[in-house]
Amino acid sequence: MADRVHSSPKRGRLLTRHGTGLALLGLLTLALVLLGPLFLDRFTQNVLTRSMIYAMMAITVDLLWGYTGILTFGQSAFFGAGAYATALILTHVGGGAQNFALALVLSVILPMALAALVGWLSFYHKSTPLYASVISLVVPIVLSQAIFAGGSFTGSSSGLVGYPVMKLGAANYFRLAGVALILFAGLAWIIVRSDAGRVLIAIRDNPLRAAYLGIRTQRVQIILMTVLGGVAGLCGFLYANAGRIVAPEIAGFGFGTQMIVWTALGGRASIFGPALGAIGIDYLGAQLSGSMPYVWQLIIGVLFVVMILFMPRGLAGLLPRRQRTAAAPTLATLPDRPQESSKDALLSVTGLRKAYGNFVVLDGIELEVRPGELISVVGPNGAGKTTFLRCLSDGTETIQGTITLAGQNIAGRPPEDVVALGIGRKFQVASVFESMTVAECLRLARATHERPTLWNRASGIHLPSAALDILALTGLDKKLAEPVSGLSHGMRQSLELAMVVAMLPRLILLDEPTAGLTKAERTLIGEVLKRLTQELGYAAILIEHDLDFVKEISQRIVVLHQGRLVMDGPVEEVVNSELVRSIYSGMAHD
Amino acid sequence: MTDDRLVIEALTSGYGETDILQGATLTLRRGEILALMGRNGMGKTTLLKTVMGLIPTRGGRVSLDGVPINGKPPAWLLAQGVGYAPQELPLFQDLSIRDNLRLALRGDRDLATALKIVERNFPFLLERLDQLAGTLSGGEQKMLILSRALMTEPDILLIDEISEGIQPSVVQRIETALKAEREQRGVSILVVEQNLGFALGVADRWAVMKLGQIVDEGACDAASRETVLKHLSI
Amino acid sequence: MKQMKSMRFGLLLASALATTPAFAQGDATPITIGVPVGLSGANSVVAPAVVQATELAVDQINAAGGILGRPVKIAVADDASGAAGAQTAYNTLVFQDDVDVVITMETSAARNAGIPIVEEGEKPFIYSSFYEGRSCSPNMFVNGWVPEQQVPPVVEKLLADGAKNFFLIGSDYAFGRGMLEFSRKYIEEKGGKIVGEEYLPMDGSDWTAILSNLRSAGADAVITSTAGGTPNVTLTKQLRASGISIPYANLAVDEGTAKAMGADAAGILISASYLTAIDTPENKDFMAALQKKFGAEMRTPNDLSTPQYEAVYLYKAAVEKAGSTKTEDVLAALPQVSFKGPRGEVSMSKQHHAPLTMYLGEVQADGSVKVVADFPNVDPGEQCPDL
Amino acid sequence: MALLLDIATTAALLFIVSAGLFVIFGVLKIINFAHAAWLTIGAYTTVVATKMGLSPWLSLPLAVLVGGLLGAVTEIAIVRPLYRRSLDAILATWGLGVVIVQVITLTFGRDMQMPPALITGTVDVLGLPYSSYRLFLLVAAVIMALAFVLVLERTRLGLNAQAVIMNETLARALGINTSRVRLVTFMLGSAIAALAGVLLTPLSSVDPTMGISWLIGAFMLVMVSGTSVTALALACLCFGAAQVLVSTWISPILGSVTVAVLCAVMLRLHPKGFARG
Repeated sequence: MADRVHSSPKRGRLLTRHGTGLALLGLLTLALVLLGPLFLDRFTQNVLTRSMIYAMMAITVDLLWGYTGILTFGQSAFFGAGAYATALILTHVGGGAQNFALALVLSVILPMALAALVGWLSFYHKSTPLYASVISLVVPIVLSQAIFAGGSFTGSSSGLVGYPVMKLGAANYFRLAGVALILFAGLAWIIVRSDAGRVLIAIRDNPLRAAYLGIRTQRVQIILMTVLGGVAGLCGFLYANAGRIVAPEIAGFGFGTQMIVWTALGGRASIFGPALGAIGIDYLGAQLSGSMPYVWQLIIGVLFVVMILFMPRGLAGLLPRRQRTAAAPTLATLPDRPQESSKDALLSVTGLRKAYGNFVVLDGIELEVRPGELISVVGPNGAGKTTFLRCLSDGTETIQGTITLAGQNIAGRPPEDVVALGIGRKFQVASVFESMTVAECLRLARATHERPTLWNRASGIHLPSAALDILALTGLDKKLAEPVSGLSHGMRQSLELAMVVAMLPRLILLDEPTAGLTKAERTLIGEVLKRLTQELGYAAILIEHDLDFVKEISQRIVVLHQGRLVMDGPVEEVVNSELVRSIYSGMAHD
Repeated sequence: MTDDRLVIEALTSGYGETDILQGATLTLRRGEILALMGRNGMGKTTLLKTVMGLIPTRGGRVSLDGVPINGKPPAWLLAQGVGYAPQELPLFQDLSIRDNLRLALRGDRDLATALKIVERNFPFLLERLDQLAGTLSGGEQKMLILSRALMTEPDILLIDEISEGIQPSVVQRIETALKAEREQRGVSILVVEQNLGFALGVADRWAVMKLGQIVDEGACDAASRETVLKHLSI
Repeated sequence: MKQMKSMRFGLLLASALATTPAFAQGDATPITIGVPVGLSGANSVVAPAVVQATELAVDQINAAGGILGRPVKIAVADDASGAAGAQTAYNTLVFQDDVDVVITMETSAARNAGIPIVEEGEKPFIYSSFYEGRSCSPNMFVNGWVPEQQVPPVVEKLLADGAKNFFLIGSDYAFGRGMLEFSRKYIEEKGGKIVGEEYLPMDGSDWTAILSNLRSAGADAVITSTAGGTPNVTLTKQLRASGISIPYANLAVDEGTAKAMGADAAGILISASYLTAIDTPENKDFMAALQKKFGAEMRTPNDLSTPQYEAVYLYKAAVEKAGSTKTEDVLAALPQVSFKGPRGEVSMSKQHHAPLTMYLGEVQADGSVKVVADFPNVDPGEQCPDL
Repeated sequence: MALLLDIATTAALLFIVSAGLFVIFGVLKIINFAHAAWLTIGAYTTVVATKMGLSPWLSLPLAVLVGGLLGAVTEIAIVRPLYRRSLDAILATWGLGVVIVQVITLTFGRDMQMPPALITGTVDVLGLPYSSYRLFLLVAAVIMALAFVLVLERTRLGLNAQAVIMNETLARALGINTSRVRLVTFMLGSAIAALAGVLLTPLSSVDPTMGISWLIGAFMLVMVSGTSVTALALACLCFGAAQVLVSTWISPILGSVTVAVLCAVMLRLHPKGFARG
């Protein structure tokens, strides 16, 4: 099953022309940061040191919220945990190189552990983004309460002060914060543009499709939150050393929301926007808020509401969005490896019953599917066809009866696990990633086979020949670098089908793949399906209304009517049966 | 004044990127029952929804007694005497029959008067007003849906697959009710149907829809069953 | 960065030059006093009074010829009543405005955030707020009270009135806990008994469970030490509404809040180093001068703003004694000088802290505070033995 | 006995504070982060009313009026464009809350205001003196809950709101003006929140940020209750009891985070909370 690619495809060079420009910009900034203390006064150095630490926090919020769609108010908690871990060690254990090392390690590990816990709480199958947001509110509140209750150990409301810090001096803290910011921003910039970065955006844009591509969305979210918790903790370590104080407010929800403001105003999903937003607002605030704090906060509040309403992309949205001119990746063919045509059932469904309360959707369904079979499911509206496909592909649906796929009972397995067993599902309404290009969508479909790299983009995509056929026949192979949002309905349907095929599933579930397609497109999809099943030994279950189409491509037809499987047999037999005629002309009744 | 009441011309609409209706043209005349048939996914329900203003029109026009009604909200159409019995999730399952009926009353109409109309066709509903709609059997639910549409005494009635999944005796009652409404009040009725027997039994004319367009229409007579079946069949 | 400075809208309040006499001809560059204070956030209620007190002192000093013949001016910056805001405010004052001294009343978190910056910038710092004690820095002097000074008067009074079983209620923060910890030790030392000690988070406003515990604990006196403002008011309101009528000492209420609470505050015992009702010529002059300068805008002086007023004078005395504004000289002179102000004679002579005269007051039905007793020269105890 | 009264009145208080948020979340499916600001606005209505010499009781209807009007403006200007961007709706309403707090501060100052209480003193409950105002709150909460049920079940508005909650498409198909239902719901939620603000004044001080401390508890309670009034009442009772018990027997500090933490864990383990189905 695992088609590990032996000859690794050519990796795209990281630094394209536009990348080179940015690298130069990065070097320039680096020089500015290193030389800054020579011409900046102490005030500016001190304020900017903190602003730059804040900017890193804003980038973590951007990665979570802007790129992955997790609106979090709780990054402050991890920042606070890191800062307090540092201050507590240095206060109660003392200074010395060893203790600084210990503080550094703990300031990363503790927030990561906390973040992992928060991640576990926030992300589970069918958890909602709203729920994750609310949890992210609770975390800083509980943490700051704990700090308050810590008495003289944590310094309570007064915070901790007077502990030994790394004696670097203001100028070097400025340089350290600057270098850290540039490194982190650069790293974040590379990652969000890498293949792995596409996974984050996939989760933000269409978590369901991502899960049905086998991407373990919750796991990715938890890992991301954990890693960024560690980064936040590291920022806390820097802060505790540079600022020489920790206070409960840095772990609080107010600070967490401030980061959202920086990110929103600077421009979510742009890395540099939030960083500049944080520096700009914190630095301007230092200049302005001293004398008119309420007016300053009022201005920020109004600006924030206006931005959310009218400029969701923030100030970064004012810049013209550069059309991604990445060269189209090359497509490579995976060797066809016909599935062994075993006599054993690939899928077997026994006694399936699905009800919502008193409303029974499916009842008493028995079905076996063998490799190489293409089964069409027909039946009038409301017969339960789509529900049937959902039950086959999501083991967490509450059902009665058993569904086994490749010998494994799928009960309790979320879609990504069922996908791992060899199911590919194509939705009724084409489900693709709107903000991506055709090539990016295809590469995501291969994510479970070729682990997406964090550092760059693969320049080639390995696809099975059937997927390539679909692309070639529809002309999608000429549009690899084009954004999905510009594709026609038929093209999207074909793209989704190609994505599903690219996953090399053993059983493909298709929900009305031809709805709204032209005659030519239908024929094309029919050809592909025939080839997949008859030549390559895939199995497929197809929901279809167009009986002419069904007749052309199926070997077997299953008729669902009012939640029951009323017929299962060879095409000719079923099509010509009185039962089907009567169901379709409305004469059949229980 | 012509007898054309609801005129649909080259209507296009759909969801997302997809045009489900692709230039459908159809006319509902005064006092007639017109059966619109076609297989699943061909755009029949979308046609009704578009006319009712539940889906925005993308092209073509709809007019009521010569007045264009494109883009009018459902509330406006209901006020003009257009009644609608939807197919998908047509009832508030967790509300009582009474509340389900009340929700369809607009403005100054009171429930008592409306219930008299319900009583004419389906008196059993009046005895069970406090029962939750979700606890009714499939056929009873259909009768409730129809009662709700008839209750406001519409001049034009759009009905979506009312016969779906119910037993013949209930189909018969519905047929009787629709015919009675037409006889007594001269209502024009458009029924979207997959049940050939019911459709041809109740209607004066039929039309067949395929891939978002009306492909054939005719008067209901002895020959129409074969003609329509040919369009629908396999 | 000169440009930055001129762009800043910082509140640089030049002193009222109209009334200024001719300053000595030598060095006429102004001495700048930095006042980082909570214009926003929790302290914003009391901050205006603190700023007024500073302005009054500076006006008076300038009218009398300044310090060492140099005029005095104030730079105020908002610390947002917290650590992050204080960092900004102190950075601005110390490094951008290059003030000669920082004199202010702030939250403990803000003070702690400021100390490293004051030390880094090598400025003298007078903290004019009462606080929970034991904050030490070579650069910092304190002229407000600490628990060792505030608690004994109320506890002595309650014990004298026959109370044996004490219940302590506080907000969960450094001051609340610090005050009640000392109270507990002190009461037990004096033979009283603690029957309960409960804390609610600073932003908590529902005291129901604590009050029920208080009721069932069989206490015959209650001592509270909440955060100022909201928690204090909610606690008092809910305590009164629940019908609890045992003697009630409040370590955190100021006169203004007591007055605003009206009848609910009646009978509350308070202990302070300053009360408006102090009957001395210095206090009367102080009140009159405030009234004259600010008129209807005048904020009632309190136990936080009056020490601020005196702190400016203590700084003046130290500079004059040292003969310069150089930090090391001023820091050496500060413990040796004293000033007789509204609170009486104050000198920060004890480990950077000040022995003070403490007053026991009782809130009257009309919200005014009557001075019941005074305790002269109460020692702050061992605050910073290393200094 | 005191414990039971504490639990009942705490639950009542939680219910009163969450009710406005609940109405908005139940129908509109958005979390109104400006909720704390509505509470504050209600309390300041009392301040203004009593300063004008009106009885504090009059501030109850006044707050409903002010809350309703501001709610209408908010719905039209800020919330309406964001129904399809629910996370952005959170942010926009939160920003609005910040703006309102600053405007109140600039208008009234940071100082605490202390309007006269509605009811003072205690009454004896089975020999135990108990705060009359807390008992009054209990009555107020019960009245509020009954009014909810009555409005939902007996009035056309309530029926329309239920229809929108259950099946918005059908509601529209039946000619219900769903955007008006949303508007009225938001107004109602804001009005109830402002009313709750008035009811809070005798227990707390009135200052610009007074609402914040009630916010998180209210969020969590509404999250676990979904769209059912009964569920909300039940949640307030359960978590109110937990809060009182933890506060009384363990620590009031733990008690203060009890509601939030228990709700969060409950939602993790049983995502539907107290809502049925």
